[in-house]
Amino acid sequence: MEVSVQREDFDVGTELARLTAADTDIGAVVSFVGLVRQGTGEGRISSMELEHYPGMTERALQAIVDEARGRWELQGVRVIHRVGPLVPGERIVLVLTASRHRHSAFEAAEFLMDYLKTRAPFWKKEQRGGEARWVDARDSDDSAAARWRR
Amino acid sequence: MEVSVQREDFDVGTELARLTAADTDIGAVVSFVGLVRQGTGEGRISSMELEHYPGMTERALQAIVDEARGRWELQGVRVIHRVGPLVPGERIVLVLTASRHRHSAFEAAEFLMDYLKTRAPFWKKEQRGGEARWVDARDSDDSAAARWRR
Amino acid sequence: MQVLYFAWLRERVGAAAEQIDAGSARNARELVAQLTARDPRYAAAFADLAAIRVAVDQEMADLDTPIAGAREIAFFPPVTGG
Amino acid sequence: MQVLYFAWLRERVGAAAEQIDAGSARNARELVAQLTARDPRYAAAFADLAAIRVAVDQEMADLDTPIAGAREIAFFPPVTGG
Repeated sequence: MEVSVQREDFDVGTELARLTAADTDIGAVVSFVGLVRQGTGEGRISSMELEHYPGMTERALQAIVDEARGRWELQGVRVIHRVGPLVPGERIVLVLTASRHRHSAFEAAEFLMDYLKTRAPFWKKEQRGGEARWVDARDSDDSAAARWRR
Repeated sequence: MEVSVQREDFDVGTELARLTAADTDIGAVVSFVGLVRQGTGEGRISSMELEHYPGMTERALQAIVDEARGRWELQGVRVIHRVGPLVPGERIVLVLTASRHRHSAFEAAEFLMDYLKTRAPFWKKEQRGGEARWVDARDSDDSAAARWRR
Repeated sequence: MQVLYFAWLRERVGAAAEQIDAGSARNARELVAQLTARDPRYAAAFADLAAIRVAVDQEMADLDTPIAGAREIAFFPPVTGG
Repeated sequence: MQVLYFAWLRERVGAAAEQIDAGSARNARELVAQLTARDPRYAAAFADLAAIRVAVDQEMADLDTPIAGAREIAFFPPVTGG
């Protein structure tokens, strides 16, 4: 199983051990963990809600993983994205890439995150004080994803 | 404590939780884990021994961490490098970087690994069949580190 | 066909999903035109078409992608996961 | 001063550390010359100077770094950690 969308938290150590257990030709594992940032001052958030498109989300994440596997020689890939209510400091997303050499693992992990940010159907709604606000998409995420176009 | 040189294994989940516990303004954590590769056929290794230069190793690793902190805005950094005997599949090294945004965390982690590979006094001796051989330094590691020169 | 709405589009339309007869609409843009003519809730939700993304049968598409034979059309704002 | 050897240099010299009077040696290169004149073990260990790295008082240095006042000189092959 390469892709999971779930409400529960994940443990990076457990996922890493699982990914590397069967293969002693893995030399490098890169992980990315995204967390809920609290922000500061007026912008401080108290909680957020992650909405997604069940069915399409899993398909979109798997398509992104398949694209990464076509571009880099990877011994293993794992993507977990949480949905539902989350508070500052909580983990949102995990990307793990395993390869023989470190550069492929680093590039593939960054690619997966850039594509996930712009292609996987998730939406964040933040609670600030008593007010709820849908998070706007960021241009910097679009340009990060555009780097990989070819 | 940012830098450890130790014989014992480490747990990435524990280290990550420790690094992010005190700060709810961290949005991104990147980890790199290096593992002992078994290799294939004639080149198959049965074990390796990691030698280091006690005292200088910790200083060199801390200097690399300080350099990374000067180049990127990092909320946290952690480096653990194991020494002593290791078998294929075992973890050798952990680098963790925490920052507000993902690109800094990715870049800093890759920088730390490139510098660690070329500047920290560790030496690997591999056992293949009955034969022991000191691992040669790789030109590709030198050119990876040279990318960051400025 | 099944039409789905997510995030603030869902809130403005006031429904997460509904069964709609697409009638003569050949693409998502024409479907939107039908909906906005039907009820002011849709007109409010689809006021800024540049802010709307479309998926046809769970694949990213655009407003001009043909929808003939499609079973599921989804409308949503640009994604903000990760 | 304390002189340290690591990895295959340690094996060829046959010692991990030794107390050495650097005498008139102004830098690591001159110290190596003194050692190789003293015993064939050093000549074997230091045969290929391009393969030797040097640290002076636990800082990366090179063969021409002055060693006056240094307490600890280390010789080793290029590093292979990570």
